[in-house]
Order: sequence, then C-alpha cells, then structure tokens
Amino acid sequence: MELSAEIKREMYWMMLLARRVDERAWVLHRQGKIAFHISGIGHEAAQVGAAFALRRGYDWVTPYYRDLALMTALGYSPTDFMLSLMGKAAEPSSGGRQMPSHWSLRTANAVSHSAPVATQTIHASGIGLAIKLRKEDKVVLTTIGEGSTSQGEWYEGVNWAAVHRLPVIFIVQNNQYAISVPPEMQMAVPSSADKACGLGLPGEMVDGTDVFAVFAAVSKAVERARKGEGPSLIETRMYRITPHSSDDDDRTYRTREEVEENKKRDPLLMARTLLEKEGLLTIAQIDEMEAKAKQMVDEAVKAAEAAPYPAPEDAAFPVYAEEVRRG
Amino acid sequence: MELSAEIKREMYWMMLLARRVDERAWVLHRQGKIAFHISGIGHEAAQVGAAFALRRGYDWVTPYYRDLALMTALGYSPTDFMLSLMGKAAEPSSGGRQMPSHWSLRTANAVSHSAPVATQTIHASGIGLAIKLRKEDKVVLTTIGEGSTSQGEWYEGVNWAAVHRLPVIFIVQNNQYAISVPPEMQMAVPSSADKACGLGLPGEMVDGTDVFAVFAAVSKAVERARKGEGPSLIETRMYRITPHSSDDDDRTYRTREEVEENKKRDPLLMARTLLEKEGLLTIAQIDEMEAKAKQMVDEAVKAAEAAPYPAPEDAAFPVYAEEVRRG
Amino acid sequence: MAEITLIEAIRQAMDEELARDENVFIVGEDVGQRGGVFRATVGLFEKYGGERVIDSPLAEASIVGVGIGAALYGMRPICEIQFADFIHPAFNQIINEAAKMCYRSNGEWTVPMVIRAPYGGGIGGGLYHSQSLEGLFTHTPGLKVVVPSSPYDAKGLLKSAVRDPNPVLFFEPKKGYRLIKGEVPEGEFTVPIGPANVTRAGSDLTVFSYGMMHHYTLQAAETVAKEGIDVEVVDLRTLYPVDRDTILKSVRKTGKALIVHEDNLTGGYGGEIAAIIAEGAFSDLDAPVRRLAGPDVPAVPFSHPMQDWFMLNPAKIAEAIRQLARY
Amino acid sequence: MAEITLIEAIRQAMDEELARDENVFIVGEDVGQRGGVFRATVGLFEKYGGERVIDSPLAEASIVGVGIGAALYGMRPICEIQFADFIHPAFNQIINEAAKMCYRSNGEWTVPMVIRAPYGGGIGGGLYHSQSLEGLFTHTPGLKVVVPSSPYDAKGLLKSAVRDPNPVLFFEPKKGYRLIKGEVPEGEFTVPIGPANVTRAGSDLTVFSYGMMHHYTLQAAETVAKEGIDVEVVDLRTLYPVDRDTILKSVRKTGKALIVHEDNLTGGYGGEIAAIIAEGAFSDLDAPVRRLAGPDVPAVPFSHPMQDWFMLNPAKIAEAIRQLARY
Ligand SMILES: Cc1ncc(C[n+]2csc(CCOP(=O)(O)OP(=O)(O)O)c2C)c(N)n1
Ligand SMILES: Cc1ncc(C[n+]2csc(CCOP(=O)(O)OP(=O)(O)O)c2C)c(N)n1
Ligand SMILES: [Mg+2]
Ligand SMILES: [Mg+2]
Repeated sequence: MELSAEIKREMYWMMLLARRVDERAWVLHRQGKIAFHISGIGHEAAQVGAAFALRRGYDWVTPYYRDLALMTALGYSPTDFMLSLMGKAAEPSSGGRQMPSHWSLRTANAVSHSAPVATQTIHASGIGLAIKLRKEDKVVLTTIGEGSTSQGEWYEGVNWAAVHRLPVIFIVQNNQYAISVPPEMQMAVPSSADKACGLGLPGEMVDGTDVFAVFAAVSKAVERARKGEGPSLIETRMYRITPHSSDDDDRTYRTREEVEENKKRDPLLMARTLLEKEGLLTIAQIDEMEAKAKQMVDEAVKAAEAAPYPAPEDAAFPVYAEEVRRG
Repeated sequence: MELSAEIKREMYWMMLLARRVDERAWVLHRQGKIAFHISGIGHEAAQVGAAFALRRGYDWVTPYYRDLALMTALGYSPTDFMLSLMGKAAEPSSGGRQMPSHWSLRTANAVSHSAPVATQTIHASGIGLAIKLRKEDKVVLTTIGEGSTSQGEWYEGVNWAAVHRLPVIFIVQNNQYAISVPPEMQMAVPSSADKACGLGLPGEMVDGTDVFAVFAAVSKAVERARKGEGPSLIETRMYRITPHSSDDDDRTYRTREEVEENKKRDPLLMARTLLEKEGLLTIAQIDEMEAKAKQMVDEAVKAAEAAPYPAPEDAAFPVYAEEVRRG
Repeated sequence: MAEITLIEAIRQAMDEELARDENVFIVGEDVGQRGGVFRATVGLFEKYGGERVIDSPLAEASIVGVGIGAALYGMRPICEIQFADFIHPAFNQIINEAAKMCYRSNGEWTVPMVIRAPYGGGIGGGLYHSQSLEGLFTHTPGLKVVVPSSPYDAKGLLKSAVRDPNPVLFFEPKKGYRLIKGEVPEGEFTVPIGPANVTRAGSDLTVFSYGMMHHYTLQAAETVAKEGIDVEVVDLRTLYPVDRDTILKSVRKTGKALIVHEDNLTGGYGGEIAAIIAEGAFSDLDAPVRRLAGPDVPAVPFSHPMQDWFMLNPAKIAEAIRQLARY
Repeated sequence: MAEITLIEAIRQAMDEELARDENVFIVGEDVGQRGGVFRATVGLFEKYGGERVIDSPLAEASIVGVGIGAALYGMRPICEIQFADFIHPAFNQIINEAAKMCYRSNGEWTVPMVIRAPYGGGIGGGLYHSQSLEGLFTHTPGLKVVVPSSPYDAKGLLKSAVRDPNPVLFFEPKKGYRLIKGEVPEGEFTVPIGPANVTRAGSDLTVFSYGMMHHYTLQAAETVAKEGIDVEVVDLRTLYPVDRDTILKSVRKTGKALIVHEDNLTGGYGGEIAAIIAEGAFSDLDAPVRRLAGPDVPAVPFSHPMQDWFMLNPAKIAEAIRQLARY
C-alpha cells in the first residue's frame, strides 16, 4: 500500500508526540513528581508503523508496557498518560489501579494487560478465535519484548494461532535487552522471527527503526490475516535507548559508548531525515509539530496535576462484574 | 557405531520382553486383576534404540509413562512392573504411591516423573546444567509424546538446553495421537522435529519403528552432547497400536481399518524380519527368547501376586526428606 | 422427573447452553470426537460441530488463556481441564489474568468464562488423577468457585456459571459422576451461585461440606440419626465468595460445627470456615470447631490400602460426628 | 555486632553459602551482572562467575524446573523469582513437582532447593509488583514456606533453607529490604526452619504475624503498651509446616488472639491459624479469634490513596489490638 504524504507526516507526528510525552515523563520523574516510568524511546517506529497497518478502532490489540507510541496512535492521549503516571482517577486504563503503561483502552479495542509477560499473547489468540468463530474480517495485533518470547505462554499462544490459522499478528520488539539480559541468553536463534519456522507460520525480521518498513511488513501480515490465511510473526529490531525503567540502573550491565552508538539509529531522527529527503517535511512543519507537541504535553501535565485522585474506598471495587459502575 | 550381532539380538530381546510384559498387562486387565494399564506397544523400537545409545547406569534419563521398553532396557524388571500394576509395596518407582508406568529407578539414574506432561523436559535440562557445571561427560535423555510438545514447559525446557548448550537429547515419540487428538491439531508443522529450527538446536525425524535407525540417530546426538556440542531434538515416528490406556475407547475417534493398517509396521515384526534376513536371528533363537520371556512374565506375575501391599499407614510418609527410611 | 447421573446433568447443562446462546463454546483436550475422557461432552461435537466444541492443543495455560481472549471479545467459553490435577499450568492465566481483569481495568473488561475441572480421589488415580484443589483457588477475589454435589445443583449451577459475567471455576466431584443420581426437572431452571444449601435440618450440630463429601455426609447423618444424633447438614456449593450468613445462622442454632473436606487439612478451605465461625459465632459455640479432612500428604496414593487410608468415607464422617456430639 | 539491612543479610547468606558449598548456585532473571533488580545478588557474579550465578531466560517455570533437575542431580540451587507476582507460571513445577517428588518416589529422589521471592506491597507497585502469595503455598505438603522479618532471621533462615533437604519457598518482605535493619553477628549461625518466635512477651492478648506485618506489629505493641495493653507478639517465621505448639501455648496464656497479615483475608493463611486456635485452645479463649488482613480485592492498587486503603500499618494494627483488648 502506497502511503500519502499526509499519512507519512501523520506517522511522524505520532512518533514525535509519543517521544515528547515520554521525555516529559522522565523529567517529571527527575522532579520527583512521579515515582515510576517505563519508556518506549527507540520503539516509536515499530509501534507507529504497526498501528497504522491496522484499521484502528476496528481491529484489536493486546499490547505490552513499552507501547506508549502504539497506544498514542490508537488514541490514548498525552493527558491519559499523565493521569496514569500520577495515579489519578480519570485514567482510562484502570482508574489508577495499575501502574503506568499497563494499558487498556476499550474504545480502541486495546485490551487490558498485566505485568506478567506473555499472558497477552494467548489472549490475542483467543480474540482471534472469537473473530474466526464469528466469521468477521477483523485482525488482532499483539506485541511483546524479545526476552518474553522465552515464556511458555508465548509459545502456546502462537502455536494456537498457527494450528487454528487465526487472524493474529505477533510483533516482537527486539530491543537487545530484557532488563539486563541480552538475546543470546534468551534464545539460541539469531532472531525471534526464526521461531516462526518451528511453529509453522511465516516469520520475518524487519528494521524496527524504520517506520515505513515496519508499516509495509505489518500491512502484509494484516492482509494475510484478514483474508483468513492465518497468523504471522514479525520481529522489529531496535535498541532500548533508555534504562529498562526509572527503577533500573543500566550502567551495571552496559557501557555508555554502546548506548551512544545506538542512539545514531534513533527512529525519530531517521524518519525525519527520510521525510525531509523525500521533501515531505519542511523545517517549518517540524517546528509547528514540535510546538504543538509541547503545548499538548504542557496541557496534559497541567490537567493531570489538577485532576483528582481516586477516593481511597473506591479501591474496594469492582472485584466482580456485578459491581461495575458505568458512566 | 557398528553393532555386533550379539547386541542386535539383545536389542531384539529387550523389545520382545517389553512387548510380552505389556501384553500380559492387558490380559491381567481383562481378567479384572488390575485396574489400569497404559501401553507402549508399537513404541519398542524407538525406546530400545534410544536406551542402547546411552551408557546405561551412567547417563541420566527423565522418561514418560509410555516408556515400558525404555525402562526395561534400563533394568526395570517385569516383576517391578507387575508389582506396580498391582500397587504392591516393593515396587521401586514409588512403593505403590504412583499409578503404574510412572517410572523412577534410582539405580539407573531414571528420574521419577509425574502425570502432568512436559514437566520432565525441564528437569532434563536442569540435570544437563548440573552435568555441565560439574564438567562431567554424562548426557541426559528425555522422552515425551508429540501432543505434549504443545506444552509451554516443553518449549522452555528445550530452550534452556539450546541457550546453555546442555548435554540433553530430547526424544519425541510421535505416535499420531494425543489420546484422541491428531498431530495436525497440536502443531502447524509436519513433524515435531521441525520445532528444533525455532529453538536453535539440530532436529531430526527418524523412523521410530526401526530400532537400528533410532539407535544410529540417538547415538549421534549422544556423541554431540558428550563432546559438549549441545542438545538435539529427535522425533521418532510410530503408531500407537493400542488405545491410549485401558480407560480409553479408541473406537470413538479412529477406525479399526486404520489401526489394522498400521499394525503392518509393528516394530517387533520389523526388527525380527530384518535380523532374520541378515542371518542374525534363527527360529530356534526366537523360540528360546519367547520361552524365556513367557517364563519371566509368568514368574513376575506370580511374584507380584504373592507380594504384600503397603501398610495403609505407610501412606503418611515420606512427605519430607527427613522422613525417608532407607534400606 | 427423570433421575439422571451427575455427569449427565453436566452434559445436559452444556447442551442447553450451547443451544441457547451462540456465543457459548467448549474448548479442551479430547472434548470433540472423543466426547471428553469422562464423556461429559459426548454428542456435542456431532450436534454443534468442531467450531463450537474445540479440541485444544495439549496446553492448559492456552485453554484458559484462549478462553479469556474469547470472553473479552464477548464469547462465553466453557474451558475443560481434563483433570483438576492438570490445572496448575493454567494458574497464571486464572489467578493473574481472569480473576484480576475486571478490577484492574476498572470494569472496562470482564471475563465471562467457565472452567470445568473434575477433581477428587477414590478412583485409583494416584497422586495426579485424584487431587482436590479448591484450597488453592478459594483465596482469589474476582474468581467464583463452585462445587456441586447433586445432579440438580450440577445442572442448575453450571447453567448459572455459563451466564455469569465473571470467571467461574467449576470443580466436579468425578467419583460421583456416575455414582450420584438424582431427580432433575425437564425444563429450564438455574441454581444461583452464592447461597449455601441446608440439605438436612438438625439441632445437635452442623456439618459443612461440599461435593463428594457432602454426599457422604448425608449418608453419615442418616447413620447417626439412628443413634439419636440430629445433624444439620450444609452443602456449601459456592465456596467463593463464601456464604457467611448461612454458615453462621446454622452454627448459632446448633452450637457445634464440623467441617469436612477431602482436600488436605492444613491450609485447606476448612480453615476459612472454621475461622469465620470462631470469629462470628464465638458466644454460640458449645464445642471447638472441628475439621475432618484429608491428611497432610501430597495427594491420594495409588495402592488401594493407601488410598483407603487417605480417603474419607461415611463411616469416618459418622465417627467424627459422634465425637463432636459427645463433647 | 554490625547493624545491617534485611537485604544485606540475604546477600550475605547467599555469599557465605556459595563459598561454603560448591553445589550451591543461583539462577534467576537479572541475577548476574545486574546483581538482581533489588540488588540481592550484587557482587556475586563477579565473585563466583557466570557458572554459579546464572541469568535465566525469562521463564519462571524453567527457573524452578531447571532448579529441580539440578537438585535431583545433587546440586543446591537458589532460584530467584524476580517478584512473587511472577511465580504463577512456576506453580506447576513447585506444587506438582518439587513438593511431591520425595513422596511420590518413596524418598528415592529429593529436591533440596530454595526459591526466593520478594513479596508485599506499599511500594507503589500496583497489582503485579505487590502481591502477598503465601496463602497459595501454605497448603502444600512437601514444601516448606518461610518468611523472615528481621535481618538476623533472614540470614539464619536462608542459610538453613539452602542446607535443607527439601524445597523451601522463601518469601522476602521487599518493603523491608532497606527499611528493616538489625544486628547480625559476624560468624556462622543458622536459624532453624520450623519454630515460631515469641518476639515480645505479654499477657493481655497475642498477635500472630510475620514478615513486614510482624515488624509493624512490634511497633503497634509499643504504642498500645503505653495505654496499658500488654501484648504478646509471635513471629510465625515458618508458615508451613505450622508450629502449632508455640501458637497454642501463647493463646492458652493470653486467652485472646489476633492474626495479622497483608495478604487478602478470605482463604488466607490467617484462616488456618484461627482454625488451629479455635480447635486447640477452645476452652482458653476469652474472645473471638480475630483476623486483620488485606481486603478481598485482587491485589494492591497503584494510586497512593488506594494503596493506603489496602495496606495495613502500625496504626491499623494498634486499633485492632485495642478492640480485641476491650472484648
Ligand atoms: C512473568 C514475568 N517475569 C518477570 C517479569 C519482570 N520483568 C519485567 S520486564 C522484564 C524484561 C522484559 O524484557 P523484554 O521481553 O525483552 O521486553 P522489553 O522490556 O525489553 O521491552 C522482566 C524480566 C515480568 N514482568 N513477568
Ligand atoms: C498437563 C497435562 N494435561 C493433560 C493430561 C492428560 N493426558 C494424559 S496423556 C495425554 C495425551 C498425551 O499425548 P502425547 O503427548 O502425544 O503422548 P502419547 O500418550 O501419545 O504417548 C493427555 C491429554 C496430562 N497428563 N497432563
Ligand atoms: Mg527487550
Ligand atoms: Mg502421541
């Protein structure tokens, strides 16, 4: 599918916005205004590329914690994120029950996930099964880190989709680390895409710093899935530019040189360079986007700071569906 | 490794003995003398071929319930099995605590396993890790059914061995059924050996009805492992000639014609034909073996029938290692 | 009214729910053509087809996890775990996912799902085909745990479970599958999840139990009735959430309580009931709260003398009743 | 004597055990160069090398299962689960395998192994980095469950756990890692697994607790002491097997019992303690057995007002003590 200049710019915008939101979270953390942040810096191309391959709001997603850019592209706003960082009541994922970045966005068919890694992989297959049973043409996209593909539940989830030819796209974001552990300590294959051959579905590795390459690869997989031809596995490879989370000290296990070297492939820079070269993005447009992002982030922080905390006793609910209060 | 005539005959003898023990178990079940039997008929070539590739009593094994011929080759006697079928106290696997065919034989380094499938796969990798840490040249062989390779724990166990290059040989006995479910409903690859490519270890499919082919394939894997070159995955393919167990009614899910057709590849018949053709086995020798097997089985049944049941209150022990009473 | 077996009641409930709601489907091992290893789903594959009665790959985490995914999408899965003993691999999906989904998403996502699992010993199943596991699941807010003891309740409660908007774990006393018979009306009816059931009114003491042990308790109550001991019997039925009111009301009346379950004593469900009584009916108690339960060994041993030693029966229950009555 | 933190005591215990016995090794996620996400293994990778401090693939079933295999071979693994919240995937290996191995093999095989898991809330970790899970594991014969509450006990109990011939689950109150300090002697010492510890003698009532809640209980006891309430405090320490004697002895003396734990109330460990007291000290009780525990919601919510609502603290414990004292 050929992308229009406008869509390409929109993809860039989504990456940019997610990046600025993410950076602000680090600032808030340094300021002592929030206690925890887990960052998606370096992952924006993979996530935005994947999101744009979907019919957003129609297709389904089971994401993982590093998906700020994916969620942003699905409609999770900077304010939503700031609310979640601060544990405010109006946060749409959980009303302050879950840690930040444990997404859920019902309006975008983005399913609530937990911290135990790889549980969402099986859920994606279950959703895929439901879609198939209802004979609909939706697809499910699910994401995960490369380290988490060591988990048995990941294998079981992908296997289900392969056996039952379900409309699921399994995206692995290989950022070279699972906290401190490199891929060589997780798997004996060069890429998690290689795991596809053992499970009987197509597997592909794609440059996860190239938003358009990811878009193309995921689009192909979405098409396959929509036509009933079954699941695909795609590894998007990038580098985790930040520490694992604000609790992590990555100096214990990797050098500053390594990190600096890898920043050269910052996906935001790369997209910008490409779009500028193609003449699709002017300095003026970029400045405008940056200004808009800054404004949105400023407003989001302000709104979140002003927003109320949940009432303590609201923590008692809703344990069971009968206790859900809507509206 | 070239096999001597004597060893080839010994392999045949082990297959034959296991078969006659197994057949007798079915008879005992029909007679109402035992309540449960799970059979290895059709699996003898794969199991005996694998056992003979090991340095028995030196290498380690984590088996599964269908491994009567494997365990026989490791020294688990017909009397041991009859004791286990009848739940008698002297049964070496568990003193009557476990169901029959839930093996353990300390003297043969054959580890106790449970019923939940695939748990033993990870144990094999743990033993392999210990061997590696101690810098010994032992190997571990572990077996499983093809259906059970759907289990996440199987994947995690094999992955560990692949990542850490442990001396483990993973044998899958693909007998075309997991109770009633065919391999196409378990996996989207033609053979469980294909799963190796996704895990980064060598995978091979071998005719599991040909005891010498299995021996050759497993010997190669054992050699690799012993030299520190890491694990291997081998699918031995055969057909489950009997129902899943004495509790199963296989008429509900497969035709008699299919079963009869597959009996033509009975591994015992095939080994016999081959050895006769090679002039390594005479009718007289076969008759002698049959007579010996019958005698051993008769004596085993008699001994087991005469043996005492455990005392009821012995069931209280040993919950903790401190309670173990040796000797 | 027809007298049917417990398992036939369960089969009927599923049949009727499949017919009533096209979102209902069954997934599990051997539930299709085989009709389940206990024959609980017999005929349903033929009637509703392989899309609604689905043979899963052999992997329990995926059976439950796929069920969760489908439930999130709006389906009503009935997941079968072949034996309760094999539910452990699905523990993460049940406890961390299904049970926490509603709460963690502040009610945005719910998991209407049933997990059926045959439990209990006395059937020669040894350690891994005999387990009672309610004690591991009656500590999980967000989950409902149900154990029927009669065909009427089994049918009515299972239908309620399928319609419940929450995950319901449905433990079936498999020893009673064909042993327990009872009258079940033809037409539509349900039994509410929640309330315990006073199945025998009495004045001397109350026995609380459920499942197979409730069946035995009624027999024991008849026995001691002839000796002049007037026992009230409460079938707890819904173990979680607990029906505190019915429990306390009965103890306040009789002044003495005995709790009976087959599961191991220490840390078992009986502890919670005893604690509720000890706290809530302190001033009404005329005797210590007594528990009669399985001994603290890992599970039911295979060999018959040992199995008998482990298992409770009407005689052992009657004896515990006599002792408490004498206090 | 040096005053050290709880986590330093744990680190020292591992350091000394690694030095003492070459069969001891550590396996877990990020335990190597990273030194553990809580820094419990810091320095050990450098001191003992990557063969004895092993970064596992991200898969808990394999961490425990590999530990079991190695233990069967004669090693003494210390398995680290990064957060208790992620122990669920290893449930099958812990409950069905490690805990049942000795019994099911009639003592032929034993599993000397420690599983360390940081537990508990109050650290802003939300639903999946705050769980208290002892209630799920104190129902498993064959397993020992230990929760230290002071640096002295942590070091002494962990050393005992490493030397214990059984699987020991070692839950560490992570909120206390750096908060709780205490004196620990330099040389070799151990604290036996099994006995509870009367940490404060008193006459009015007894509070039973463990881990972080025991730390808070001592503070609460000091507070109410000034009001004239003389509290006896028992640190249960070894939760399974239960030290019934110490529990009953204390209640017989004081006549009143309060059990405090952070884990959810219903079905929690406190139920068992209450049941033991209700049965064993019936005639000595001057008041109902009271439990103060976490509310019955899935786990600790993230947002601070909600977290505070969930968590117990010295003030809430003091209030429960006052109420019971008034009875
Ligand atoms: C079952 C489970 N075990 C451990 C953890 C702790 N943990 C959180 S993230 C993480 C590393 C994940 O690495 P990867 O899958 O590569 O994803 P990334 O964070 O690099 O995007 C670990 C070990 C967890 N969340 N869940
Ligand atoms: C975890 C678990 N789930 C279910 C079962 C019940 N079960 C016992 S054997 C079996 C089929 C196994 O098939 P396969 O792995 O192909 O081995 P085979 O019996 O054919 O040799 C099933 C489902 C089990 N033992 N363990
Ligand atoms: Mg990663
Ligand atoms: Mg099979």
